[in-house]
Amino acid sequence: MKDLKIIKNIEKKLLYEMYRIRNIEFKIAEYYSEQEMRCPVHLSIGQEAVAVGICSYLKKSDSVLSAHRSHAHYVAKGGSLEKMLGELYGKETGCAQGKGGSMHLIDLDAGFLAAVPIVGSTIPIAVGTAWAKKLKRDTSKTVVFLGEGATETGVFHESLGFAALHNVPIIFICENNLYSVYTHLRDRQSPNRSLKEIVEGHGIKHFHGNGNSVEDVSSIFREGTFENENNAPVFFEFDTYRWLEHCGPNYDDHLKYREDSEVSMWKDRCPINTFEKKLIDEGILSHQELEKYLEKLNIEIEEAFKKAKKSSFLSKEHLYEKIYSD
Amino acid sequence: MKDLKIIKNIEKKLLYEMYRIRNIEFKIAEYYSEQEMRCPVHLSIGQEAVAVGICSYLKKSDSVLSAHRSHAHYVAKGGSLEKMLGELYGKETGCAQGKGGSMHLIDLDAGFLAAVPIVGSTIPIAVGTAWAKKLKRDTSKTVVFLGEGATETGVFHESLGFAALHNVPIIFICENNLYSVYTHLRDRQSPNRSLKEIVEGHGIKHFHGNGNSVEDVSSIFREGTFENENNAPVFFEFDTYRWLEHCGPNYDDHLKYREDSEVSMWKDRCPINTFEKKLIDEGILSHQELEKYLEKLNIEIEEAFKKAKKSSFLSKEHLYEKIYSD
Amino acid sequence: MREIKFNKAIREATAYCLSEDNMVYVMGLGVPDPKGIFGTTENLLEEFGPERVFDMPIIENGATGIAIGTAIMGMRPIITHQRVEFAILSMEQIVNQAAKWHHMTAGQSKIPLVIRMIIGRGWGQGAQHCQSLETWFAHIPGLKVVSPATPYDAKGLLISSIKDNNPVIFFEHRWLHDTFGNVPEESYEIPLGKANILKHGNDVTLITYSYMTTVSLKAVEILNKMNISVDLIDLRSIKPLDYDTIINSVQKTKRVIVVDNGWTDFGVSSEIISDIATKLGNQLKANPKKIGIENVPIPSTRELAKYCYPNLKTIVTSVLELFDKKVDDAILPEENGMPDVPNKYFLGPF
Amino acid sequence: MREIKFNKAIREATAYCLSEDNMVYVMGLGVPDPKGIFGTTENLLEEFGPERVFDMPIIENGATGIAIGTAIMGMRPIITHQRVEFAILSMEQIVNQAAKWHHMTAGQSKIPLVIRMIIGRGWGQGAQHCQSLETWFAHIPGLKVVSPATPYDAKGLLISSIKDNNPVIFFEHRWLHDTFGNVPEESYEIPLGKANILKHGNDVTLITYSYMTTVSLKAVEILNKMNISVDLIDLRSIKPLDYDTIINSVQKTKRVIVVDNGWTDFGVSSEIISDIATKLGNQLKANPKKIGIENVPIPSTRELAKYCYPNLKTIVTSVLELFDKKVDDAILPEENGMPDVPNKYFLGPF
Ligand SMILES: Cc1ncc(C[n+]2csc(CCOP(=O)(O)OP(=O)(O)O)c2C)c(N)n1
Ligand SMILES: Cc1ncc(C[n+]2csc(CCOP(=O)(O)OP(=O)(O)O)c2C)c(N)n1
Ligand SMILES: [Mg+2]
Ligand SMILES: [Mg+2]
Repeated sequence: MKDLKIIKNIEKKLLYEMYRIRNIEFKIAEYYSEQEMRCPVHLSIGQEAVAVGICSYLKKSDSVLSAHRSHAHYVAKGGSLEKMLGELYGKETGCAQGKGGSMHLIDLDAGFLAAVPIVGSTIPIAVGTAWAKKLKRDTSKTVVFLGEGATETGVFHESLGFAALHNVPIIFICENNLYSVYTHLRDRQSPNRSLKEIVEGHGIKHFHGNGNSVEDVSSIFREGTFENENNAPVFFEFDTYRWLEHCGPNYDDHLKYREDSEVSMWKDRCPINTFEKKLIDEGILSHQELEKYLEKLNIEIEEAFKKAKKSSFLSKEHLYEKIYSD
Repeated sequence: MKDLKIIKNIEKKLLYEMYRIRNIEFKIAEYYSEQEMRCPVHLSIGQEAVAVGICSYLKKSDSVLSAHRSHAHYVAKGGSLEKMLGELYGKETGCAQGKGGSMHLIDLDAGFLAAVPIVGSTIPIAVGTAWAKKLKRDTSKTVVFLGEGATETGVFHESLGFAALHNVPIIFICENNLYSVYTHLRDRQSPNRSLKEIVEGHGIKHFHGNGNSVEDVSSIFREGTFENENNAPVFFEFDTYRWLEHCGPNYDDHLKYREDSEVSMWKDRCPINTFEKKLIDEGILSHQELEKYLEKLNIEIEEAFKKAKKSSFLSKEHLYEKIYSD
Repeated sequence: MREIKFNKAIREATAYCLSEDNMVYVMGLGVPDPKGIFGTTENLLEEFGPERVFDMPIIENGATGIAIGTAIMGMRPIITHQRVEFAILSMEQIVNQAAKWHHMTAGQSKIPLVIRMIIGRGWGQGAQHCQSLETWFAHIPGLKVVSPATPYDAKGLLISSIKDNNPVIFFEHRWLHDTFGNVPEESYEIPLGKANILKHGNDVTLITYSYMTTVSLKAVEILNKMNISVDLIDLRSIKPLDYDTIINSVQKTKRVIVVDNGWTDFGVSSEIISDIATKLGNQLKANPKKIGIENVPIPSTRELAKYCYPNLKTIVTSVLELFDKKVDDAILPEENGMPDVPNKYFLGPF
Repeated sequence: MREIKFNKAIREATAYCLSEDNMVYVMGLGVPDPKGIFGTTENLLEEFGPERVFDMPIIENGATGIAIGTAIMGMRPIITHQRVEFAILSMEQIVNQAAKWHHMTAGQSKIPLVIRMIIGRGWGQGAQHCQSLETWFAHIPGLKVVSPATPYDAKGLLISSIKDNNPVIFFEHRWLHDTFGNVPEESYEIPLGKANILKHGNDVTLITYSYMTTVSLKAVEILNKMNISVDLIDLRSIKPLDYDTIINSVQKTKRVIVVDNGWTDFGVSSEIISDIATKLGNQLKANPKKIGIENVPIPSTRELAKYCYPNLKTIVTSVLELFDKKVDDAILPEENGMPDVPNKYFLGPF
């Protein structure tokens, strides 16, 4: 969305970016029932502040990797919307020509290197990416997004150990949304567990903040990365919440795996509403301005969908291509 | 060795058990060159105090699991010497009838459940063992021995997480001997790493002590297990040192992967010599008494070797047996 | 006999074993959650309590080791994996430890362990959520590998697997969970290591398993209409493989096609055909054939994924080729319009 | 041409690639240690420094992911595993990630990655230190699988593997490391995916790879003395498999035996024989045969382990059986007295 670049006011930019993610995601949810995006989708609604709070402070040349729930990270990092939707529709205009689907987004031009659905698997890959940069004296940053569930995996710990040992300049961003699929933290992690202590035990600095406040996220992120300019790995944990079902386009409150009060408490803490209210209260943004932005946004999104729907599929011979690289 | 049971004096028993392990191990080293023990051996010389300090306070009904370097644990837990040597010689009198070899010791009667050479692999298995006991309301203890190298593996962390979550009464004993094969800690773990912090971050109490002092080991062990009677997992880390090569019967000082001064420093801190001197100085033990014990020990060991050498091998049809259990 | 779904048959077998033997327990990501592993573990938690039915952290390798540890102590764990790909993280424990434990300990310990792995195609899953790696496990001495095709078999084979004293890898194709079939209410066992001859015929032997059995059954109907009579063998177990039943059938028909449920290179079908060739090669009237999944990483987009899988037409055509006949398209029923869903009720998202 | 050992050929190939392309690096447990992975990485650290040649913590899965990450960034990692069993911990990264990455990204990224895995028998290793799992990797689209039998091939195939832009699994049989052979000093490449016909003959095709090639070479000599002429095919690569060379040879000889380097059930030999059967089954003069490792967990004790492996006599006997002949023991050379060591200089401990 070109317009963002000329919005001087950084606060507005943060809000607009969050809106952009949310409206894209809701539009995916809406069109999903047409049965034309035929792949699993893990939507990011409710968690926009982390993606935006981090990625707004990254350069294009910085790299991001993510996992199954990657739409927000992809969009916030500047990944092409048309290519993302093309991918969800399985079309050749998709960022992986439809070969990947929602769980395998990639936009190398935007510095979005990879996302894969095996929990934990991009963590070492991201460490390797950051490490290669260090070896090549490339000072751009590498950020990997992961869920709190991923911190349970063995490979997470292996990756932290290696990053600390070799002083790999990797930035870990953990979005703690309390759930792994339908399973609450309490059924997966001991009440005596402290992620901070584990991370620091590995020898890596740990920062923690409110993942529903885009301001908190970005100020903590800037503070933490400053502290770690000389190549040390650094770890950020942000508390946030997913609104819709783990996978798919719907609310799943009827399943009752989480309390209604918990859901509504987190919705009250909506990263967009709270920030929007603040900007309006402080006179930084007017309702009219916002409306205008949202209208344009809406058009952008609808056009990207139209394009994705209209595009063609790859033809059969592509199935056998690029299994091996020349 | 029956005699140990009637030695009322616990200090003497500790010393004798350490001697027993060391003399068995040196005898294995001596006979290894005859090329009749045709399997890899990872000897425990230098690390006897940990095995003895722990196992002397275990009951027969308690369970122990170990890894590649398991002779000391097996012997200290009361595993049959004849069966161990039989196993090293590949004979049907071996504890696994020769099918396992040195890296797969087992003596169910003695509560020595398993040892396997894949680093880290018995850690979750031991957690499972302890957990099954809890579910079955069996209050006997479960101890797993591991090297500090094993704390690098992903599965180590996965196991700690699960043990903390389910309050599994597992006792982890980490022997930190500074090396993983020829590789020093510094090449594998960040100087900023703290195993204590990691373990406690998982929600598990961590105790640390001098692994070359059998008294320290056992007093810390007793203190720690008392603290954790109500099923909580507990972690002990002991500093110690391996004298011989990682795998095989020889010294390997010529390889120069470790400083001579480091080796000799640790030999000066020999767990047996220091403790023996103390017992003699304090008048608890006389030279004559010790001599007498060592003579008997020598005979026991020689006879076990003789028996192992004399025993037969399994015949061919056993190759195809017990692949599946009925 | 009453008809129930495959997923309910799995649940029934599990519930039966849980109630019959209190050493049995079920552990896996999502086991007690509202979706209950595609409906296969629904309400088991409520029925048997949290010591018998429970979730786990995302620790596939650790959990497998933990299950092995409990098995050594006499328990009978069932682990579930919603995708075979997650189980790949636990290959070390499965292959180095569980498979070899009984032999390594000279029979002193045993590992009664069932690992349920869900395999198969669907709805834009992409390369990491649809593999079928049966052949990996079948390569390993000490493992048993089971793969039911019908609700009846699902129940009987799962009960046998749970009662078996060895590690059993139990493969469930995702597209079978919603299929219906006759299933007795009472418990029964189907022996592991024995194939099932589903249709008897003299002209050709068709060997398959899992989801491809359901497609092959339809193929046989069509072939019968064309006067080709088929021995249809559903393997049920992939290891031990029932070589005898296969050989007896091929000795009779002298023609054979294997429909693989996975990639054909170095796959299950390769083992079957090589065994037939070494024993009966010179008696065959036509060269044996294998068909199965195209040897490529499966793309997410349905438009490419659809070319990866054999279907009714592929099977019928391949059989006819053995007789130098061509398929008459008129005789083939309309294919399900969308080849990325198991039935028309499926609406995503996974 | 000068003779050097297999392990030195590996080292030479590695050193050449390290010096030629500063994107190449070597990582693995023990890589810079005094034993240098059976001598294959000796002094590389001294020569190329710690940013190019280094050890790692015991994190097989993590390290593989890390290597993949560097490969995405244009580096060319070589990972070593002293036993294939340790690599099992990294199957997830190898199979879900590395193998599929290029295809999944529609060709936008590539993973030039060599994973050296040491396989094979020896000195009481027991069930967890001697497996040969080539067939697992060969089953996976997107991987290449290479397995040299001679020092010459080791050098040429390793250079090609490092220069290849795909993940290559490079299998080294432990008993080959100390074998001698002619190896040019200069660099050269041997194409991946092409088999090598080591001996030409008309009566029978013998197909094998890795260590079993060295045993088969001796078998061919003996068979020649008995007037049986043999096409001996050393596969060199297991994936892509050189089906053409195999089929051409068998079309000529009409008899074939595959000597597997691993377990025969669901193994490499199954794939080869099934391919031949589907294409040439009805032209063979005798049923094809496979021999290989007994399908059991390998015991530690040499007295049982020795029955697990095919040897010179097994191969000769099997070939002769195709001609309804029996082996004359007199013609067989004395076997190495101790079947658990590669040569008489081997004194343990691993
Ligand atoms: C290794 C592995 N095990 C299980 C799964 C199934 N799975 C998909 S997403 C997910 C939850 C991950 O939770 P978290 O990391 O917190 O991310 P979130 O979904 O909350 O964003 C699980 C268990 C998987 N993809 N990979
Ligand atoms: C998963 C795995 N990787 C590598 C090895 C090779 N290996 C055998 S023992 C060992 C060192 C283990 O070090 P530590 O746990 O400290 O035990 P120690 O030998 O010092 O007693 C290694 C790396 C292995 N056995 N398993
Ligand atoms: Mg989460
Ligand atoms: Mg150590």
